[in-house]
Amino acid sequence: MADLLSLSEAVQRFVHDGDTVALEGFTHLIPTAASHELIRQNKRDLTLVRMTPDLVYDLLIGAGCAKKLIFSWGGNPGVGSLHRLRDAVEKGWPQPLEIEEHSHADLANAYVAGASGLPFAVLRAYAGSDLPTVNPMLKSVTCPFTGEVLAAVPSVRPDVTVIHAQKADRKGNVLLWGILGVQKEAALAAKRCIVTVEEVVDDLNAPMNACVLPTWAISAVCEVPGGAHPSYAHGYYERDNRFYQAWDPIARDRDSFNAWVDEYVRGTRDYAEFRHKLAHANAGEAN
Amino acid sequence: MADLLSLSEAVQRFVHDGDTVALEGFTHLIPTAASHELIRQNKRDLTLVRMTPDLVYDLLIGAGCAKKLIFSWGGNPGVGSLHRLRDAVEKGWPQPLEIEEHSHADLANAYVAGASGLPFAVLRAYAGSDLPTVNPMLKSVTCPFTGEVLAAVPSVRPDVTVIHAQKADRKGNVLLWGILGVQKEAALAAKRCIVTVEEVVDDLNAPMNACVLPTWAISAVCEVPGGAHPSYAHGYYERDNRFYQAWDPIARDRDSFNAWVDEYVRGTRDYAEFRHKLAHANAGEAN
Amino acid sequence: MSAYSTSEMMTVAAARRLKNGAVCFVGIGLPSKAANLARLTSSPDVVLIYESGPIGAKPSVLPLSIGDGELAETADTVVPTGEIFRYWLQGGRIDVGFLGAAQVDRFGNINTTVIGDYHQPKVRLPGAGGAPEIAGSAKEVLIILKQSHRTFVDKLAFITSVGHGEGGDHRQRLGLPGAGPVAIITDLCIMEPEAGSNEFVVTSLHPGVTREQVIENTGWAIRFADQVAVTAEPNTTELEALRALEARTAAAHGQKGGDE
Amino acid sequence: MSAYSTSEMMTVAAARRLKNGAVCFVGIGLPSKAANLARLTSSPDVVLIYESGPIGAKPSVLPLSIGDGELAETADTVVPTGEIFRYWLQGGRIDVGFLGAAQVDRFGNINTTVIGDYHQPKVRLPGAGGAPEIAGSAKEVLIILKQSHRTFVDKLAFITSVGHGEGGDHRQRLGLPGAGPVAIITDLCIMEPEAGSNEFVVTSLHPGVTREQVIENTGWAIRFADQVAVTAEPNTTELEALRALEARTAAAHGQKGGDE
Repeated sequence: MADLLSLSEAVQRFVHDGDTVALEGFTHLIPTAASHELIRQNKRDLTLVRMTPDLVYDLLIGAGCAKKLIFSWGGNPGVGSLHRLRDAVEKGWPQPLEIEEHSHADLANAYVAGASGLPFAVLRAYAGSDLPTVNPMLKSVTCPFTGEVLAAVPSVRPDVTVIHAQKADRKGNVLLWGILGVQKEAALAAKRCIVTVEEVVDDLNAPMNACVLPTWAISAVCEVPGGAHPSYAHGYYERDNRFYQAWDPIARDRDSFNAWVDEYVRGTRDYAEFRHKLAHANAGEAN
Repeated sequence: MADLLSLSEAVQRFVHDGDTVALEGFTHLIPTAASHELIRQNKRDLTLVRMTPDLVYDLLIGAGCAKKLIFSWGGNPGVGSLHRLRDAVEKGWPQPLEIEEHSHADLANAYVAGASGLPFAVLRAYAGSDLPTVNPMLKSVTCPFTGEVLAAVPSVRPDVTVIHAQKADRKGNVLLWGILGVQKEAALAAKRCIVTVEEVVDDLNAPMNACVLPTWAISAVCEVPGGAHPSYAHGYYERDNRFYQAWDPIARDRDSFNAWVDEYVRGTRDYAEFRHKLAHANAGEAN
Repeated sequence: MSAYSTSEMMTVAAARRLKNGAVCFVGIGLPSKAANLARLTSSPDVVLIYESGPIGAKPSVLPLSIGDGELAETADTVVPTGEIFRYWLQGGRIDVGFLGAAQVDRFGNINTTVIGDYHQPKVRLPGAGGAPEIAGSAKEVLIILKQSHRTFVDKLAFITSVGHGEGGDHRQRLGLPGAGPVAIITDLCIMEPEAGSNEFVVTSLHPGVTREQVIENTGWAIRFADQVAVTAEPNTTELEALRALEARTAAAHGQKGGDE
Repeated sequence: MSAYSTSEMMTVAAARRLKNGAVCFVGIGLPSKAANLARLTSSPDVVLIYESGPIGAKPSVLPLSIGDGELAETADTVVPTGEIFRYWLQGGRIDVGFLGAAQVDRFGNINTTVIGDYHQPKVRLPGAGGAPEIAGSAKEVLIILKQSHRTFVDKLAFITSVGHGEGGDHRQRLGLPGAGPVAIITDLCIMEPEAGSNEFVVTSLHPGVTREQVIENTGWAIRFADQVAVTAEPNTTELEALRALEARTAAAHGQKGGDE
């Protein structure tokens, strides 16, 4: 059974320095609030897994929480580069970042294999690509029936997965809908799983075949309204496209990044206070 | 794009003698009407694939349509044996039936692999079981990362899959809900796919993450109300438990089976006439 | 205590083994009946998973098939059958696999495939179904079946689903993740694996059952634990819940369910 | 015909390559813009699949991300990302994979990973995303990108997604199921693989573009087909549909979308 906890307590209890952590959410329902809390609690030496590092990992990398990144597409979608990711890879700032690079199909399959309790996934991939020359974890297997050679990739089995969802009920059962990404697989592949949700309700009213994670399959549920900003939560709020654009100049420069994190993340007690401060700043800017 | 056809025309066009055919539906939405039509058209030498042969394959086997059966559990659920299946296996009547036997987990994975365009599936299975001693298609692979030995099974890739669903729209998009079994995977694993549906509607009104098969992924949609009897169609009609019990004495004896098939299947023009005749017989019995 | 049948004793004794909150992968028939009785009595939060796809099913009557509509309607969610086996069973999330059997041997291995030679069968049974992987991957396994010379056999014609294999640490040597069968519950007694050998020995006799009855109805030289308990009789709550469940089932389906 | 930009010409030319009814796996940016233009003009029944999960998306404005909410709302269904790659792409159900690129070579191989040495990068690009398997498994591939010396290079620093590999039948020898790239559409011209060598040669010049311009903006010794056509100018329907789409997008998002 999942405990209904504050995000602060959940991160304290379930994320440890050195853990392999997956914050998943494919464009939709990105668990940004959790990345802020990891920074506030100064978690170190994390191996970060995520198909699309996005702003959520640009933050963690720039704040010095990560020692390794496992990923498949690292950009600011619709805007350009992730400057903190590039600075870490190209210049080793604030510390060297080991990278292990896959394709989307590979990592999606690797999460499926992780959720399935398998040590590896089999897929048709990488023939003719240079990726296997720089990632020794991309191997092959031969079909014992046809002799075909297929790609074999290690499954993803994080110590902790964090996802954001729309709703939980009071027992801790979780419902998400819309773009589902690899969240369910990431949750089930992990040893421990924290789910932040927009709201806790009496009854999920889920369609019969909806994507529901039962309470006993997760560790903690935390009510964090707006916790997926600047991505979106279908049925709750839209993607804040302007924030993605605003991130570019903030993250481009080390000092402006540090100042932003000090002010908005380390300088706030929790995500509610962060949202308040950000709204205030945006209102001030609009004046 | 799927064609909206009569079931008779769809079977004529898409099922050929000697084909590997999967009629899927796990307890729910079993495509019985299609099996009747296969018998009416006297299809021969079929390799039948299905996790639970059930009454639908007891019929086809007894009627002499099958040369081989690939399956994982062959009983009359809640009642007992499938007598036509047993008679074919134990006594070779009406003709010898080659069997290839798997477990549910194996066949479910094999459909998933088939839908995924892979030649085989990997799963944790069969250690300590005698099944691999009688089924040479159960092999193993070694994980290139951990050295673990896992089961490898051939994917299922039927020439034709037939499933039954609740609804299609006029373009041929299909919606099913409730117990989903392996229908979607069976449909996508096949070269050709026929879907019988309870009704054709203007708008599916499907929830966002519902199980929908787009029209371009299937070959034909056939409106066959009641086509899953004696199994059920969630939202339309319940399982006819009494028919499952009534099947036992019918199928137990070769002559009574032949008489029943001659009367109710070969002796009817289509499934609508079959339903009419069956209802009539039941009403007569009740008098 | 009111009178009760040996079949009721078996179901009640099996239901008691399911801890509240346990995630249970349920076979149809006797396992489903016992698991639902547990849910309606001592273990309201037991989570029932059926291989057809329902997770957290709470049926008011016993299902006749493994995929009855009421399982879907009362579940927390219904997933594809492939997912049940892949993410939930193989993923290591099942606490208890609850199985029936046609035949069992002294190490809890199960035959549901064939009697006689596989290729020249005397009796062709339904086959494996979900049992081999439930037996392999559930954290522990409970087996429930009526005891007789024909069902408790010295040597299985066919091992469909492995229990403790050849006994001892054979199961671990096979690399199987789960602990294997931890109890066989019959209409006569409860058997549990002996430490070390993992051979099933009688640890509890149902009230009124003699050792001789058990010996007569077992196809191998059954042994008894040093301490053999007497199973507590079904109490009123258990019996009433079981009978009400069967009555509801009969009213809904025209048959009792769960005894096949 | 009204005046149009080279960028509009590129988008229109790309849109025309999508046959009505084709099932198209769409990358974000230029491919998404061209695919949606096709859907709004010549090919109303083109099926758009985005790697985030929507199947049959019909957005009224261009998505800024690969998983915008409108894609889900207008789709026939939305499936998990793993399923998109497994059942739909790898399953062989995609007619056209529509890709952008940071760099491309004469055989239609694509680099989206790195400029300079992988371990000491000059520029670190976003990486593979869905492209390698789209390039491998779609029945055919269209590539759209602006032409320049920096983007059409003689030798890629890194092959992220394979086109025709080293040319000739190399792709088949690699065991790849799809036909690979069948056209590169740029703001200057259309290139198609030459029979036999599978080297991309110019088969159509956009109106007003000279051979010299193409040569100057290509990092390899680009060749021209024996017959080089002139691309038909964007017609009014195409231009109006494109401009209306971009206007709707700007109004909705505060940015145009599709040019990054």
